[in-house]
Parts: sequence; structure tokens; C-alpha cells
Amino acid sequence: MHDANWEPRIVAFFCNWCTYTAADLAGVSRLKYAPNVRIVRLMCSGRVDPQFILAALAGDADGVLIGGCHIGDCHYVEGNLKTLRRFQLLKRMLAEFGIEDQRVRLEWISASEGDKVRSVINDMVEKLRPLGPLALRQRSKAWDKEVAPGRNVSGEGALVAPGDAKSEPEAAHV
Amino acid sequence: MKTNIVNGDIRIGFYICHCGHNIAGVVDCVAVARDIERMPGVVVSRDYKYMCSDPGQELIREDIRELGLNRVVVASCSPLLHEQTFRNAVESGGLNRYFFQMVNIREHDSWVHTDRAEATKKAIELARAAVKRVRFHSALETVRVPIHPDVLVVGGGIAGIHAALTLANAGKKVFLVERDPSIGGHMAKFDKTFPTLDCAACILTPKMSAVRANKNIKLWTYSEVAKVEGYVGNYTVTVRRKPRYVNEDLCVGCQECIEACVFKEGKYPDEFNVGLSKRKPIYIPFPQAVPQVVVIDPERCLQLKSGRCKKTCIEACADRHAIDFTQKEELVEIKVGNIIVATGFKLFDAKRIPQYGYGLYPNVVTSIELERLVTSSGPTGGEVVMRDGRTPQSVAFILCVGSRDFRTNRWCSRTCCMHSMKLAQLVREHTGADVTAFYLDIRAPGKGCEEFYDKSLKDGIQFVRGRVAEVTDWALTPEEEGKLVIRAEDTLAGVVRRIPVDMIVLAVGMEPQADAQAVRRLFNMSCGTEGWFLEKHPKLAPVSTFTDGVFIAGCCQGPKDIPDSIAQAGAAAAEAMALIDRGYIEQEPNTAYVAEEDCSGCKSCLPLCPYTAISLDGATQKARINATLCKGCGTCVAACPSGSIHQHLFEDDEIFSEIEGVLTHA
Amino acid sequence: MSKPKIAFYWCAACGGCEEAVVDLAEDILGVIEAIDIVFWPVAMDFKKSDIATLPDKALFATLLNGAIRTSEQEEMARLLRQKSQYLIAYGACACMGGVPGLANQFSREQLLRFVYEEAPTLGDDGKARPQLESGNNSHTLELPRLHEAVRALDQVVRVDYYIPGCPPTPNLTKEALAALLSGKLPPIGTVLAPDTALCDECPRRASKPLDLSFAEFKRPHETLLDSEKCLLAQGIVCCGPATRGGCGALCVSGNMPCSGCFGPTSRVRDQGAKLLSSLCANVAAKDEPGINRALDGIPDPLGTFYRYGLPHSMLSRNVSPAARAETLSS
Amino acid sequence: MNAVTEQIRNDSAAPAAEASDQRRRVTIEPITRLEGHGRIEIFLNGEGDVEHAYLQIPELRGFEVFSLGRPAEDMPQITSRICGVCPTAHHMAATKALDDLYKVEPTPTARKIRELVYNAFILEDHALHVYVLGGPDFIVGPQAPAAERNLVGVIGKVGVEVGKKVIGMRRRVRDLISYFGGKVIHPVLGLPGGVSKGLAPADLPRFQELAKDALDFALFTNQVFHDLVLKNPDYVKLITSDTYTHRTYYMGLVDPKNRVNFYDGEIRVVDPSGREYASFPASRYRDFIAERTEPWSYMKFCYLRPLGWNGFADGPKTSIYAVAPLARLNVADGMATPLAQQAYEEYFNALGGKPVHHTLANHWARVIEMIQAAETMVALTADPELAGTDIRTLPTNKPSVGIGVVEAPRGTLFHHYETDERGLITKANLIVATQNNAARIAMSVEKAAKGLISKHKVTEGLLNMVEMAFRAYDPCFGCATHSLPGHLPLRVRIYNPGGELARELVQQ
Repeated sequence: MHDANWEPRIVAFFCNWCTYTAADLAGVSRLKYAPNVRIVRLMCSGRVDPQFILAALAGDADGVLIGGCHIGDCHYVEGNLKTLRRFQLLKRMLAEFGIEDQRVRLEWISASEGDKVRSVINDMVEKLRPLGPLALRQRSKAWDKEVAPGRNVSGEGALVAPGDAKSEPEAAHV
Repeated sequence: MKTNIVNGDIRIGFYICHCGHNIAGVVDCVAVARDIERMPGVVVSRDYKYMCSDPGQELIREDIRELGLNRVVVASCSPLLHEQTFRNAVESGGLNRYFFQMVNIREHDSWVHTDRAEATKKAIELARAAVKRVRFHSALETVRVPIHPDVLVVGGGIAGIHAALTLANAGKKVFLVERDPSIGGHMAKFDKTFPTLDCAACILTPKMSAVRANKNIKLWTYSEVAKVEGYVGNYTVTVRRKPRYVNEDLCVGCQECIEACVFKEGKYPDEFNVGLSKRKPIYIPFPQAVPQVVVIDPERCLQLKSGRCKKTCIEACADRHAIDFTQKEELVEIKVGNIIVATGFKLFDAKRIPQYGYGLYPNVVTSIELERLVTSSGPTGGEVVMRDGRTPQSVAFILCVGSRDFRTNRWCSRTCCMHSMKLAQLVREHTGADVTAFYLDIRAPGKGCEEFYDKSLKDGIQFVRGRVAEVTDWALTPEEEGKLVIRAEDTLAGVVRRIPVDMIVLAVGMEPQADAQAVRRLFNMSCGTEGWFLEKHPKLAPVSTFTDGVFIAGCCQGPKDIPDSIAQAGAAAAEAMALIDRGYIEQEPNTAYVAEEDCSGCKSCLPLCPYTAISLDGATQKARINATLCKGCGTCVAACPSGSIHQHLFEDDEIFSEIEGVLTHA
Repeated sequence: MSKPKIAFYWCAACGGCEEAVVDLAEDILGVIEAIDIVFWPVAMDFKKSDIATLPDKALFATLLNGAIRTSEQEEMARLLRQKSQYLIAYGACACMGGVPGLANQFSREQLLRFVYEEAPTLGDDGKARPQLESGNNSHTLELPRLHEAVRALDQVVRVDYYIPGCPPTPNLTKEALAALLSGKLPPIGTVLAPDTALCDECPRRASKPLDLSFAEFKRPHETLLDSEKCLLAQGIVCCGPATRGGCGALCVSGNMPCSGCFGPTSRVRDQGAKLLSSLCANVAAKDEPGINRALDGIPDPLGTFYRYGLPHSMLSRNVSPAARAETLSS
Repeated sequence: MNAVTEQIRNDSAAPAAEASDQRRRVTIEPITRLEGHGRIEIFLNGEGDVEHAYLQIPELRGFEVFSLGRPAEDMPQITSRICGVCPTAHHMAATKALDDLYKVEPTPTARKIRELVYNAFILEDHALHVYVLGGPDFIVGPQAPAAERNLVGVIGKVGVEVGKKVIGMRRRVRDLISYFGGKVIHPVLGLPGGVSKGLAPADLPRFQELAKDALDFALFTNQVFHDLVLKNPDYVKLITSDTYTHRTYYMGLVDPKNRVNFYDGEIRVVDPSGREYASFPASRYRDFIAERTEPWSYMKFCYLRPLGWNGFADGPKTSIYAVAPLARLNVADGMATPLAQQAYEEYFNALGGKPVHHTLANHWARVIEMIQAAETMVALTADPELAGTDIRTLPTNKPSVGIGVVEAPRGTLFHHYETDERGLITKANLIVATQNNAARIAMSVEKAAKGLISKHKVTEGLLNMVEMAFRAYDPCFGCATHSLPGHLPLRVRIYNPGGELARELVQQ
């Protein structure tokens, strides 16, 4: 259903003090991991506005990874706790949007856990593969075909011909 | 619905650094430069070998002048490493230093990926994000915060002592806080020190008295740090001073009270002699203790426990009135600008390796116990004797106990090899016993150490390479009768050997302090996976932590010997002084701020700030943020339901454009 | 000089916006006199063909309410856009998709299947679905095509201004019309309502504590509601903090929480995400089980946070409606 | 679909001579909304007589489907968005469904508040129809020029004072609704077991006064209807004429004494001869009501399930039933309040006893219902318990199924929800008032068209009388078509056999 050389695209929001530093450590230690992730640096995972996560998903990311300090270790006392609370409800909400649980992930990675950065990213990439692309941008393009200006709206047959594939968004994106 | 329009003509300069082969080896820097070139607003796009070098920085300055750049993006290493470097370059080029954005394509790209095409794609997308982001940057003022000149040193071991003295000698006021009744730490327990075999007391005691003597040092022993608030230059620290029931200012250390105690003999294990001797409820930790002040053990003292004691001690103290059973724990609050953490290590508990029989066989001892035995000021006056008082004829050392061992601690404790050889030599010197040392590898780096190893060999110490399987008293042959038998594979000879000895010394390794995690949180530091405090950079910032104004020295950062501890202590002191003498620190202006006209006064943000930087203006009923209290985490920004709180350097538009950028298909 | 021509039109709407204008008509006879209503099917006899024959931009302004759900509505939206100087999205449905926009959680197929094949009251025969074309050889009847998705007006045509609300309040409408006629107009794209959140004008604001924290979220039917105290302070999810003011907190005056019909402020891109963010941040629990227990009080975050704005939200619709239906029926 | 190729305007009817052999089609559009617009399509045969007439509803919003997963307590507010003209009806039906879902009784005070709000709403909505929407057909007259058939015309006929009265009364009554509901369009008061807001005793006198004025107003309206309609033999003839008569079943809510009740009761059905056919609680609605789909409309047509679908035909064999005022009076043994009861008796005497099959009698029945609504308001506001503080019974039972019913101004309205144990909707089914009437309305439109249009003679007057056939039902999609000022847009399109538009005749 998607082209063979598709690769999952992950946007990561890492806190400056723990996870971003851990990612630096992974680099300094020359650990190798999947190149599918793009890291956006914030001072604290508490700055991760759920809007950012939705923007990433709507903007064609296949997954979003949030990295913060372990609970109790937040450089700003409890910023990561706020993130955890938001994340819990966001997951429930995304389910209502039909977005799979594995697409958005929250991990606590301390400054010394360079290796965890590697394993988490590799693991997430592998978990995203079977899900296939989220590709919301292409999907919405497909959805919007029905309101293309000048399209002849009449003269069609039954509203939904038996097995009308066009009516199911799953099939609507290529 | 609203999108932030950036006014004026945006002129962006983009620079990608080869970092020698570090980046260029994996990322096609030229391709990246060519791609970015085509982006709107990009005036110049260059690749260069070393952007952080002077000519590299000059490139930026020149383009700002020549091409009238008003935004700069550098793709190179981690901003944690060189962001300030390039901001300085941008500033000296005549631009506000915050019209700059850095792209991390080394630590986050070239060093972690191997596929050139993928790495280059990633670099392009990250660079595009930065170029989109930098458009929204605005000119900001760096905030200068004054540095309080006083320093707190936590831990009175050799590292803490040295750091405190270094600062005090430079005229800085120092608070030295030690948990035990006396400073001195582990070193005070040592007899001689390797590889020079000079007496530990002789070199430590003078420094301890210097601490006592130094007017710039406020020494608080028998005290612990309870709370740390604030930030670099402006820490408020609460110290808990445990009651020692003796007035430090009045006690002269004559110790007559100890004599007079209703307990005629010592009855309780003496901490300093690691339980090899007994002390009374009222005692002085050790003869050279600093301060020379007795301490009363509330768990043992009759008066403190039952209130029914003749209080002969008070009589003995007579008109000095130093003893004070009414003393209570005090909390003292101090203000300091910098903190040096030198909380040291704890020794590995040999009981954790039962097959070595520690605690089971009386003549299996630890290296520190032997250290006390060989010390002339020790419980046996320097006599190396077994529990039954006999002098051992044969002694075996087992090295790497609790070190280099996957079942316990993986790391090398660095000092045990030398420490064991020192003790072995002393044992031979004191007893003439045969000494065998079981080792994995002999590690003797550092000045004079290899030579010390040679000396050990010359002294006739037997070295057997191999990990000891077990220690047993189960004799298989007559000569093993009444002895401890070591079973070990001699990996050089390739045979399993049984060696009967009278006494076995376990060279126990070093471990992080039991409360290392609590202490780490107290000072907002990080720990490595092993539990040692984490330095900011393993090479470039070995005594700094991720919290500005908090430094680490000595074994709390990892196992090391005395010279290294002292070297680190000096370094930490120097780092602190650098800040103090500059007098201020420049803070990232990444603070949050409220757009007052937009705020609805919903109060959602007020409970979120751990620094109480957000308050509600009584008159306008709108939220207000105190920039000096704000630490810039941005939690309130993300939470403001009407989008009325913003954050410098991390504005919504900046982050949204960055997200958009990383998702462009390169 | 001739009066400015104004048109009113509705698409996928309930009629509440029209009622609001009818109610208003009593108030604003002055305005009515100043304008020339040329198209208002709800009230007047003008037809599509009359509009079609007008020159472009002949209409000064069109106030269009309702979401875009069918091909017919889409056509009218395009036609009116073409003929109007100003096209104004009137009411929550036109601005953000409105309550009918919740249908974006499902596919058109699911809608049709339930209504015409599964509804419990369907008769045994006549389970046929409506057809775009039907009739016999002597005549044919057409029906417009239902779109797969519900859209806000500006997701189909360019919109100049927005008047929010379900329905918009008389004051807002009056002020908007006045602004239109006086030509004192804000920048294109502006929502013609205050840009501060509802709390600013909520009579209960003072009763909201400075240290708000949610031990739990209560659903309105689970607890007696204090009619003086801030509803959030009572643990009730109120969308006020994330919703534009301008209504005077009508629902709160009915002792029920704001459900967000005015949409977000101009500084927020996704009302639901922001609401979620601020509510969760102030949850009291510090451990995952505790947090989840508290969040059980918000069993339908999508329906709660996007009651009126699903089509206009960042994700705008369910990615795999089929899966959604299964989880619900299971 | 409105492909207009060539357009020739002509203010007179199309001359019979021209294209007499061609089929003709009359399109009445747009008429507005139950869901979206309504449209009437009339097809003429070669002789210019009506072959078929259709009423089309060209939209579907699918509330039943997107209610899935919603918390049940949100339904009163979500479903009120089905109709902004009668939001209170949906709000109340949903609220009652919640009572049933949680098996919880509203407190006496809460129930009184609900009934007060609901009767106020009935009064206000009926008044709108009588004076602004349907009524003008009579008060001003069916043959009067369209431009006068509206409130302005009504005012002209009965005096500006009345106009002020209508507007003022309507506003005051709507204020009462917003007092309890926060908003009059999409109120928020409904919760399982009660209402969200009580009445402050200080405000009670205000509402007592309002109730009295409302009653005067209702009686005055009744008088107006007498003087202008019933004293006019032409009107009476029109009302009773066969063109506007259908012998169908009727459905409506009745109280335990079989008297009209808008808020609650058993559902009673009488057959075309007026005998009780069935009486059942809301919970059994599925046993009696079935829906049928026609390919040419998105709206489904209801009929009586036990009788099966017998086509769009009335008479003894029909399975079609009607709801709304005409039906409510037919199924009841009387009105619940004295003055309304007097009017009720007068009504049936004048129209020849029960049941009354004349569609246009809806207008009169509506006025009688206004009186009952007003009298009920007077009674409720006289009761001090109305200002009680106990306005909620908190639900304690686990929810599973809830069915609620009310009499909307336009007829019986059913809300049916099923939920999981958290009270999240797993199934929803709605039968909205106008749907019950849909089949009869369709018949009325066709019958009126056939009875009034012949030999190509199509005039505005005639088309208006076609319109009257459905406007009498005050169907939701008709409720606004006839407001100030103007009239229903009509258009006659004449097509070539090829379907190409040859001429278009537009009424101005």
C-alpha cells in the first residue's frame, strides 16, 4: 500500500539537560542508530506543547518521540511530570483520531544514557515499520480531491457503489 | 489562524563545518550548502573545514559586514559545545548574538550514522529547519546575574580540604561542611601512602590544622546540607548541624571528660578504627581530629538516653561548661555563589562475595582493616596480628574485590593494586610473613607506580594471576590444617592451585556513597549509570556539572588516588574562582513572558512554576512573570490555554517552523 | 448611492444561526434599513439563479453559516465567494466545522450504512440508500453528493472574516455588521470577537483559586454544581480558558461549563491541544496510575476538546474511521 | 444540478399553446430545513396535469453516528444542534433519555422547572408559526399578494399593537428559557435527574406575571383566529376541502387521563376512524414505528410497523400516521387545562367531531395548544415548589439503555441511547418530529398539486396553496421559509423531452 523504500520519519522533542545531552553522548561514544529521527531541542520536556506533536503528525511525521529527564531528576523540578500527564491524555485522544499508540512515545533518558537513545530510536523505527506511513499530508490531499474547484458534482451514480473504495480514506492515500 | 509575519528583509548566512573528517567523512557538506543556498532569504551558504577556528569565525564576521547578513546559521557540532563560540562571533560581527541558530550535525548525525546518503539527507533537513526557524529570532539582551563571592565545599576529605584551602588562600570565604565529627575522610585512616610510602598523617594533618586555622574557612563538621535553592551565583543553602552536645567554642579538646565518663572502658565499635577498637559514648574521633572537640553519641550516652547519669563528664569539664546536653539540631541558612561537591566514596562491602568468607572466617580482613592494623596510631599500635593475637606467617591478598566484576561492580577502582602492594610491603616489613597476591592485571600507571611494583616483586611478594574461586577452612592435606585455603586458577601456569594461608586481605574497591542519588538531586547533578556524579564533559569540563556553579572533586566523580583528587580539587576551586572574580554570569535570556493584553487571568499557569516566578497582578487580574526568577523551562508557555505566554528563544513560531523544516523531504 | 447588498446563506447547519439573525432583526432595524438584503432563502424570495447572474463582487458581503457537507453546499459557497466582496463565516459550523464536524470521526460509508441499513427502526423493506439520481423514464430526481468529510467554510473557499459562536450572540453580530458598514475593518482573516479567553469576562473568575489543581475530573452529572464557584475549581472540565470570550459566559450563567463554541484565540492553532495541555498540567497526581485515574473523568477528550472544531483542528479527522467504529461497537 | 442554460423570464403563466406536448417540471426551491434545504419537485404530464410531486430533503448530518463514543450527559447539548429552531425539544428529549438511562427521577422542583421551560418553549414556537410563518396564510389570506403574507401583513390586518405584542411576548418568553438554560438557542439546563440551575425566589413574581400575560396573549390569539378565520366561510370551506384532507392514523403523547401533554406521558395512536389503535410507553417505540427510505430523499419516512408499508396512500388501508397539533388533539380525550378544554370542544364541534383529518386544522389546533401551554405556565409559576433548591437527583445506577420522548411543537420526538457502563454512547437512534409526518406531508403536497394545478395553469396563488399543504404542518424545514418580508420562491421549469430546459417561469 506504500512504496517499498518508505522509511518512517520521527520528530523528537528532547529536553536540553538530559535527553539532548544523552544524544550528544551517544554521538561522542560513536553509537550507531537509525537515521530516521530529527531532534528538536527544548529546554524542558515541559515545553512540549501538545500542539507541537499534532503539528508534527499533521506535517507528515510517522511518529513523535518525546525525551525528558527521569521523574525526580527534572532540571526544573517537575516539568517532566507535566509532560507525563499531558502524554497520558494525549494518547487517549489520539486513539479517538485513529492514530496508533506506538506512533507517539515518551521516554525518560538521563544525560548518561547515550545507549538508551540508540536503543529507543532503533526500537521505535522497528515498531513503526509494520504500521506503515501515517502520511497525513497526502491523505488530506486525497480527501480534498472531492472539493476540487470546478469538479463536476452531479452525474454520479449511487452515492456509494458496492465496495466503493474511494469512500474509505485508508485507500484514499497512496 | 494567526501566523507571525516577520518584518523587514531577512538576510541569512549559512555555514556548514566539515570538522575535519568528523562531519565531512559522513555528510556531503557541499551538497548541504548547495541545498540551503536555494532557500528564501539565504544570502550566502558556505562549507568550511573548521568553523570554530578563528578563520572560520572570521568568515562569519566578514559576511555580516560585507553582505549585510542579519541572521546566521551554523551546522556543526552540538550547541552545548560551541553555541557560545558562534554567538560571540556573530556579536563581534556587529549583530545581536541571538540572531543565530546552530545545527547539530556531528553528535546527532555524522557520528551516529554510517550511510552517507541518509546522513546528508538528515543534515539538509535539520539545516532547513534552522534556516526557517532563525527568521523568527529577535534581538535579545543577555541578562547578567552577580555572583555571590562565598563558596560552599561539601565533604571534608582530602579533596574538600584542598579545595577549601585553595579558595581560602585566595581570600574567598568558604563554608566547609562535613558529615562526620572530624574532617580528614578516608586519608586520615591511612598509615603510609603509595608509591612514596610517606606517612599519610604527616602530609594530611598540617592541611587539617590549616583549615582550622584559616580565618576564611567556616568549618561545620557533624553537619549536612539539607536544602539547596537558587542558581549559579545565588545559591541559598540550608545546613543541618547535628547536636554534638559539646560547645565547639568552649571545648579545648583536653579529653578529661572522656576519662571521667561513667563508662570506664570503651564499649562501642570505634568508627575510625573500622570496629577494630572500642570507644566510649563520649569520644574524639581520632587524636588528630579537626576540630579538636569531643562528641557525645546520643545513642549510647546514659544521660541522653535515660536522663539518669551522674554526668561525671560535666564535672570533669568543670568551669569550661563545654558540655551541653540541651543542644538541639540547628538549621543554618547561608548564601553562596558556587558549590564544590567532594562527598567521596564508600568501600565495597566484602560480605557481598560470600565465597571469600569475610565475616565467616575471622582472619579474612579488608584492606582498610589491615590499614588500621599497620598504623602505629592504630588499635594494635602497628602490630599486624590475627584475631587470636598470633602473628601471621602467611598472608594472601585478593585484588579486585568488588571491582572489574560483572556480578558486583564493573569498573576498576584504580587504587587497589597500588594500595595492596603498599600493604603487602608493610606486612612483610612488620611480620616477615610470606605474602601472595592474587590479581587479574596489575595496574600501575602514574608516577613511580611501576617502580613500586618492581619493588614489591623484589621484596619477594608472590603474584598469582587469576580470580580466586573461593576461600575455605576445609583442609584436604595436613599442611592445610588450621589454615584458610585459597582456591584459584593460576592463569599463567594454567593450573588450579590451593594455597593455605593464615590471613587473607580483601582489596575492596570503591563505590559511590550510599546516598549518592539523594545528594545528586540535592545539587541538581546527574549520575552516570554506575552512580558516580557526572561531569559536564569527560575531557573539556571534568570538574563541572550540568548545573552551573556546581563543581565536583575527588572520588564522588569516580575512583582516583590522592594526587588526582587533589588535582581535581584545585581545578574545581579554580573554576569557582573564575566565576567569582568575573563577578557575574550571563544567563540565557530564554525566559517566559506574558502578553498582558492577551491574558484572560484564567490562573492556569500560576501553580505550574516551581520558582514562583508567576504571580497574579491584583489590579489587572492578569498573570505576570518575574524574569529574574524564571528559569526558562517553558512549562507555563506550553500550558497557557489562550497562547498568551511566550518564551524568548523558544517562541511557538520558532518551534513550529523548526518542525515544518525537519519534515521537508530532502 | 445604492445600499450595500448583503446575502445570508446556510449550509450544513441547524438553523440556530438563522434564528439568531431573525431574533436580531428585531433589534437592528436600523442596520436592516442601511443594507439591501438580496439573498436570504430563510426569509426572502431570491434564488440561486439571481445570484449567478450578478457580476462578480456585486454583493458587498455574504454571511454564510453552516459547514460544508454536500456538493451543493460547496457549489453555493464558491458562487457566493465569487459574487461577494467580503465572505464572512457566520457561526461555529462555518468557522470551524461545528458539531456536525464531529462526523469527521467516521466515514461517509459508516454514516450511510447506519442510517439506511442498521438503524433499529428501519422497516423490513425499503432499506435502499438514497441515490444521486432516481425516478422513472418520465422524470429524474437528483440529490447532491455527500462529501466524505465535513469542512469549515475556509477549507473550501477563501474567507475574509469570522463571526464565532453556536450561535453568535446578537451583540457580536451587531458590532460585526456595524464594522462592515462603517468600513472600519480589521485585517483580513480576523475573527470578529474579543481575542482574550472567556475567563476574562466570566462572573466566576474571582472564585478560581491561585493554586488550582485537579485531584479528579468530575462529569457534570456526577456532582451537584455550586452556582457561584468556578467550574474548574469544582473539578468540572470548562473550556473557558481556551475559548474566545464575547458571549458573556452564557453557559456558565446556566450553571454549566463552557464547551468551547467560540473557538481558540488567534494565538492558538489547536484549541483541543491547548485545553488538554493546561488541564493535564494541573492534575494533582504524580504517579502514572494516579494520573490515569484522574483522567478517567475525561472519557472522550476528542468530543470534549473539539466539540465544535474537529474539521478545523490540526488533525481534522479520524485517520482510520473503520477501526474507530469497531472499537466503539466492541 | 441547477444547470440553467437559457432563461426566458415571463410574469404570466406559460401559455398552454406552447409546447403543450412537452413534459413540464415545477421546482420549488429552496424551501428550508429539517436538515439542509427542502425542495418540491412537481412533474406535469403532456396535458399539463400533475403526474408526480415530490418533497426532497437533500442533506444528512448523521447525528446518530457521530454521537458514538460521546459521554451520554453531552447528548442534550449535542443533539440540540439537530435543530436551532426547536433546540429545546431535542434538549428535553435527550435529557429525559438520560433520566431513563440512569433510571433516575428528577426532583419535583426540577421536573416543574423543565415543564415550565418546555411549555414556554411550545408557546413561543407556536406563536412564531401563527403570526410569522404559517398563520399569515389565513390571517392575511391565501390569495393575498405574497408581499403581505407575513408579519407585516398580519400587523396591517390586526394592528401594530399586535405586532409589538407578538415581538414583546416572544422575547420575554425566550428570556425565561435563557434564564434557566443559559441560552435560548441551544440551552444547557438538562442533566439526568434534574436541571443545572434553579429559580431564585426573588425572580418568581416576574415569571408569574409573564405567565399571566402569556395566557392573555394565547386567548387573544384564539380570538384573532376566530374573528379572522372561523368567521370567514371561505376559509372554513378551504380548511375542510378535500384537497387538504387525508384519512390517516394519528400519534401523540397523553397524560394518564388521556389529555394532551407536551412533556411526558404514554404514546397513543388512533386509527383513521378515531378509535384507539395503540397506547404504549416510549420504551416500545420500535414495535410501532418503522422507517422507510426513498431513493429521492435523504429523509426517511415513518409508518406504523405492525401495518407494514402500504405506499403513500391514505384511507383505511394506510399505515401512514401524522403527529403535531392536529394529531395531538385527535389522539387525546381532551386538554389538560380548563380554557384549552373549552377551545378544544369548540374545535371539534366546528369541524364535525373526531377525528379531524383536515391538514389545515393544524393552525387552529396550534392556537388551542398555546392556551394549554400558557395555562400550564400559570399553574407552575403559582407553585412555590418551583423555587425549591433541590434540583438534582444524582444518578447512582449503571447506565445501559435510555429512551426519551417529548411532544415537539412539530410532533412526537424520540431519543434512544445505549451506553457502556461508563455512560459512553454505543448506539443512538433518533426519530425527529417531522420524520413522523414526512409521508403525510409528501402526500399532502402531491394531492394539493394535483388538485390545484391543471392544464398548465400555474400561478403564484396556486403554488402558494400547494405550499400551504406542507406549511400547515409547520415542518421544521418549513419553519423559516416564510418570514419577513417576502414569500416562498417558486419556479416553473419547462423541459424538452431531451431534458434540456426550454423555458423558465419565475414568480415575482
